[in-house]
Amino acid sequence: MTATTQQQTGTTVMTNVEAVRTTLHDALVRDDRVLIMGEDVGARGNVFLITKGFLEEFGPERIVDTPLAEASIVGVAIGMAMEGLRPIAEIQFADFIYPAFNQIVGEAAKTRYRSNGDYTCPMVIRTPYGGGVRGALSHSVSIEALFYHVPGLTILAPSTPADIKGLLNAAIECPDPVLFLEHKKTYRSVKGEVPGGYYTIPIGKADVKKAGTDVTVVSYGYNAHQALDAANRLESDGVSVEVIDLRSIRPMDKTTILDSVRKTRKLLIIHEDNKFGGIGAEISAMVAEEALFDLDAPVRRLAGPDVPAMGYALPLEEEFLISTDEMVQAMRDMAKF
Amino acid sequence: MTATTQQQTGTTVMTNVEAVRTTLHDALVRDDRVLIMGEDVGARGNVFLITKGFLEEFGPERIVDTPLAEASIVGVAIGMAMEGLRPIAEIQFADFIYPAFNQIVGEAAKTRYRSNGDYTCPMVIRTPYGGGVRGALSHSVSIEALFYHVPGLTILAPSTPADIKGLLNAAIECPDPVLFLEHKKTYRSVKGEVPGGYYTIPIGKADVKKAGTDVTVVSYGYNAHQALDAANRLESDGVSVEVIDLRSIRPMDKTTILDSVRKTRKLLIIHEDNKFGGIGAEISAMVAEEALFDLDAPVRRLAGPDVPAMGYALPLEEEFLISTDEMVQAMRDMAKF
Amino acid sequence: MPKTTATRGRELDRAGLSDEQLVAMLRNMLLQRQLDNRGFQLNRQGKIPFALGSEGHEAVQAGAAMAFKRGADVLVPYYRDLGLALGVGMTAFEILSSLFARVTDRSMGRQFPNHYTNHDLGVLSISSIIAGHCTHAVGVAAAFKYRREAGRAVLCATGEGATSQGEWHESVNYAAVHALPIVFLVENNEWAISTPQEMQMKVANVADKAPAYGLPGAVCDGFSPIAAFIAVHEALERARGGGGPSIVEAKCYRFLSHSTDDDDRTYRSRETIEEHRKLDPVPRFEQVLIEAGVIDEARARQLKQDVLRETNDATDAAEAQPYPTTESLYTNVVAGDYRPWQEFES
Amino acid sequence: MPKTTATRGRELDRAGLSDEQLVAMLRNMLLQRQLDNRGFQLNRQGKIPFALGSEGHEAVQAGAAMAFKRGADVLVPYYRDLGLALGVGMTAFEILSSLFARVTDRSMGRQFPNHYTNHDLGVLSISSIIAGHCTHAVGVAAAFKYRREAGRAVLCATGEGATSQGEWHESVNYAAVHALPIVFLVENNEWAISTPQEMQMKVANVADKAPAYGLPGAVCDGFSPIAAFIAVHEALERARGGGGPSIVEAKCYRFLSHSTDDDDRTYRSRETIEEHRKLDPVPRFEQVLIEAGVIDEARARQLKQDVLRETNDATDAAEAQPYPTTESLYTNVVAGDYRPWQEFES
Ligand SMILES: Cc1ncc(C[n+]2csc(CCOP(=O)(O)OP(=O)(O)O)c2C)c(N)n1
Ligand SMILES: Cc1ncc(C[n+]2csc(CCOP(=O)(O)OP(=O)(O)O)c2C)c(N)n1
Ligand SMILES: [Mg+2]
Ligand SMILES: [Mg+2]
Repeated sequence: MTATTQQQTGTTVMTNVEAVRTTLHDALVRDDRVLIMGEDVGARGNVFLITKGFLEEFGPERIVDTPLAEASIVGVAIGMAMEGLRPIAEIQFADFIYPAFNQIVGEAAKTRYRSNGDYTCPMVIRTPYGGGVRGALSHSVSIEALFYHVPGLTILAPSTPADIKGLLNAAIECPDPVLFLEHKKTYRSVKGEVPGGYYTIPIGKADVKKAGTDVTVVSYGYNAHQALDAANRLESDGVSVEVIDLRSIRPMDKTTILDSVRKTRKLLIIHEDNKFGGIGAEISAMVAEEALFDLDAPVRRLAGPDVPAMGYALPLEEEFLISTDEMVQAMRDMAKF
Repeated sequence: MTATTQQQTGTTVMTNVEAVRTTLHDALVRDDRVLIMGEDVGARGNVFLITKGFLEEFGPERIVDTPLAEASIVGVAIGMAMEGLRPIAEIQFADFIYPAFNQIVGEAAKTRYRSNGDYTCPMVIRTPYGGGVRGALSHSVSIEALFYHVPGLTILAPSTPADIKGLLNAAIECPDPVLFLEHKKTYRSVKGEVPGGYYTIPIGKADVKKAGTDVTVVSYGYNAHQALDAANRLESDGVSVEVIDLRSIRPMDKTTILDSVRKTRKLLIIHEDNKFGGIGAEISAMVAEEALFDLDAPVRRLAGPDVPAMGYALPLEEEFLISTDEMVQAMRDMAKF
Repeated sequence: MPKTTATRGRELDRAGLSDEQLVAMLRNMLLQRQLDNRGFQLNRQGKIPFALGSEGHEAVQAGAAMAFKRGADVLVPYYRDLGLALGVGMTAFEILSSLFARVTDRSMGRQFPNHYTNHDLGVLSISSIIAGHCTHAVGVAAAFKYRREAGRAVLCATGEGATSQGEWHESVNYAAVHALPIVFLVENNEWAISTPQEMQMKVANVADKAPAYGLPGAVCDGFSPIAAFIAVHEALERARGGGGPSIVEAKCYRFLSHSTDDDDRTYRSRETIEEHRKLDPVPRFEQVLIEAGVIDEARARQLKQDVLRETNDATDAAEAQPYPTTESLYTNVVAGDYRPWQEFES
Repeated sequence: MPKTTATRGRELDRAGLSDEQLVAMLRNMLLQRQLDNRGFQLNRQGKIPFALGSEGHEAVQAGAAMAFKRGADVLVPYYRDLGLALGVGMTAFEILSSLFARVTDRSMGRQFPNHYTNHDLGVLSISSIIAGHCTHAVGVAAAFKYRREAGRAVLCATGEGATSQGEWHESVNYAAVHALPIVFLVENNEWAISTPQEMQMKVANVADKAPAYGLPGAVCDGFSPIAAFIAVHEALERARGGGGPSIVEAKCYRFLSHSTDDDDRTYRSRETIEEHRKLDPVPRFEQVLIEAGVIDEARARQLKQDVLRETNDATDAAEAQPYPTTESLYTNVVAGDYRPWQEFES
């Protein structure tokens, strides 16, 4: 974790879901331009209990239960942002962001550009994504590749509590729209130390979660944790894997990736999202443009299969997802190449 | 042009817009399950006059002027398709497809999959895209990269009248949803011979528009014509460029690209759409996976800049678009590498 | 015209329904209740990860399903429509196969439970995206009209929350402008997860939205299967006869939490639920039929045993089925073999 | 209370508007007409690739703009709102700068003409996506309420076609549920490009949609600036006073083709247009003011010369401006320097 503005007041161990919650809470306390809006964020405290108790503490003007209509959740937040507030809009599950696509891609991302800066759109859209929680076809998708092509948007997908805090703070500070992705499977399964006090992590900066010399692995979200496990397992076999957690999807960190690839000369990209046109494509293309002759092996992408989504039945979910064993195998193969 | 089912009855020279028009017309005559729906497709005959006269010939039941609401244009077409019709829905400009994103990505693309084939969704969504016609921010965008990541969708973007006819026929025959992209700038500026009679071109098959040995260029849409011009210009300089017109964006043709790259050992991808996360990324990544050691030069992408869209002012449009001169230069640089 | 059962008891406004139909409605309601219990029970036992109940919607669904013309109409349900699914011919075994995500599930274990599909019965496949299916329902109705298939109509169901969605608006408006044979049934259970109706809309009735589309709107008692039958029957008949679309709102209630993933104690009091429970449509309709002499107590007991046995059998049969194979993940993406990167003979 | 001009002529129901305000409305209308002509003329001359006119909307826009409180209210217009833009303070030079796509255009030559933005005046930046801006208008109104800024309201305009969009529905519903200070002004010109109102909705008036949201809806004569002023003024005052949102529909007409890219002869007869032309609000209002003695013929001629000169000067001044630089294409994507691939000191 690279903390920039950090007023250390000791650290606390918490889960990802707690990190989201406390960061939102502190933002509400810190800045009265901040408000939270979405379906069931009020009395229910969000379906993952992220905003539990907020309604009582901050009142219905700042914790806004909206009608069931995603385009307006994002669109109304855009108007608030254009008028100087700092709305944090929630899409209950990433799978339900499609009706808001026009507002995100057609409107929010272009507000500053189309008005040449006359208006800006400082807002955050938070949404839980990803599978491994038996969410079936429509509560499991990854959406980053549907948005990462869009100029004007920033997309963050941190995987640890400390990164969540630093990047969610950065997102709320950001003067432009940010899509903030939270991997559902990490919500309660991932725990970590979180520094006290206010800090931000620079948007666009990846984090080397483990240094290594034989293979570079670029990943994010829940996969980043698996990749780290896999890399640690391989240590004993004498295979040294460098694990990069992207954290930021747009913009992405060219320096960290190229430095690592030039050192290890091998690149494995891992993401849960479907392979064809996934963000691994851009990473690979960037490396093929900038460091082709530094590579000792073909760039490999270990990614979700090109089917619409994982099924509800356990075998379908397991087949869709990348297991840590598969990661170990891929890393070993790359190292041997 | 690779025509499969072809009953040659002589050829006719026509523009791209005429090719769309006659192919739609013949489909309406041939199959009474086919109908056309969209904004201003009736009396107005579509804003590019593609369906001019259709209302009089086929009546308002088959040429349906819809309310101004894109989600329902696509969504109603989905229902028709599920019930056995073959609707051809039009989105007036590609820039206005965003409100229908949920219906295309969340619904149409997943209909067959989520029901395990109990229901299918044989429909075509046609839309004009691309710039160079002074369409400014919101009548110029490329949208292929926002959709090409989506399993279950087919995306076609032919660039010549003969390819348009063959692929539009294939799209209408296709038992699954097809997004059919028509580059506005080619509508009247591109003319070509079109075989008579009914034929289809296989979906997923690229076309080598010009053979060459020094550099492979992969492109599509209006850019494909410019790339061909550029390649022809370079002939006299002794630079031999192979020009591949993708025609089909999803699925894409691995064989044609790899065969060519293995021969020329150099790959230049050209697209008008923004670079970061554009479809050039996947092409490059596929080649880096499958043919890395066949490459004698870094893969290069000549693509639109990563800004939201071209502006209305002429210098902004020109700056955004890739000129044929720039293509010549890039091809020459690649050949020299 | 209502006919009266000859035997003992109170006169019953049966809206032309035969004894057999009345009993079928009660049986549907009892089976819904039993299957709901089973889903939540299996979830508590850790046998299935998710269940969602129609408790409180039994009457409206049993009544509406009775108005559905099998072999002609098409049903476009939403995830809370267990009783509609059963009422048009789906079986307990299909429901359990879906709950267990077994190979006998029509979606091949892909979809969440309650995401019905049955082409043979005219039940359209639906996604989880609220109101997305309404446009499809309109498209089916448009196909009926296009092919001049008079006598067919579409029954499209949603909750009241769904009417806030833009796609609901576009659907109703399209159907109205094109005068299509469709009925929009809104099962108003007062809640959308934790969001009460008054935070969803400013009108007292969803049916109040109908005039904005130039359509008739009706409100019916969603705790009475006969009232629901009457309202939906009238609307479907109008649609089948070329009279165009309409909106039917059935006032009901959601007795359970939204799903097994929800805990409604965070947002509503036990007291209100208890108040509503007093009106529970299932025992109430049983009582109505007994009092009207359509059934006696013994027959009522028998029906309950029946649906319990049916549920048990379906549970055992479905649980005994295998999971879908891992290979099945890759099929039916599009027709034929599917790869985004195509290889050809070169 | 309407006051009467002391001089000659018919009594005028001026809705409390002063002579100065009445003349300002007429001037606005004349300037719209002049600027519209100029746009189409420049297009025919090949000097600009695109223009779109408000002809037929002059009155509603001049009247509505007069109800706007500068420095307090926010205007969220649509692309046909030349008269609203002018009426809240935008200049002919800004309009011409946009038509010519010059460096003095606030969007820096990025947007199509008629896609206004002026933060200083409270004119929100809009896109071309029909109804997309309505949700933003609601967000601005929500910000006013959030900050307890009583006395401020949002005026959000669309055509009648836009009301078919899901986002319009969601906007109006959100505003209604949250009781926000906003007025949805619908300029009903009977056409959406070639699509007539009856293929857009089944109701006779857009205002008939208001009760579906629990809101007041009003219809006004969009050919009378005073009628439009009265209706919009009342609605904005209600909103500013905490009375919540409402819908105002102004019946007007589109005299020209949709834009210079359209040819309306394909879908409507010359005769209907001629019929409507007889009611042309611009000469009509001029006549009204003359008859009421607010202005005389000489003053009317003077006003026309004024706006012609203003238009000519603005044309010359704007045309003389340079195009935006090619470098400007890359700015203001996000704050600061923007690259999707970031480079850091390593
Ligand atoms: C587009 C979309 N947004 C959000 C959700 C999450 N969600 C599932 S059910 C539900 C509430 C629906 O309420 P209502 O329409 O009243 O139906 P009910 O569950 O009460 O029967 C919500 C918000 C979803 N499935 N789809
Ligand atoms: C989402 C979207 N769909 C389609 C269009 C193309 N379009 C531009 S104006 C227009 C008609 C709008 O009609 P109306 O709302 O009545 O306004 P009017 O032009 O009549 O003033 C259409 C279809 C668009 N700009 N945006
Ligand atoms: Mg409900
Ligand atoms: Mg109009």
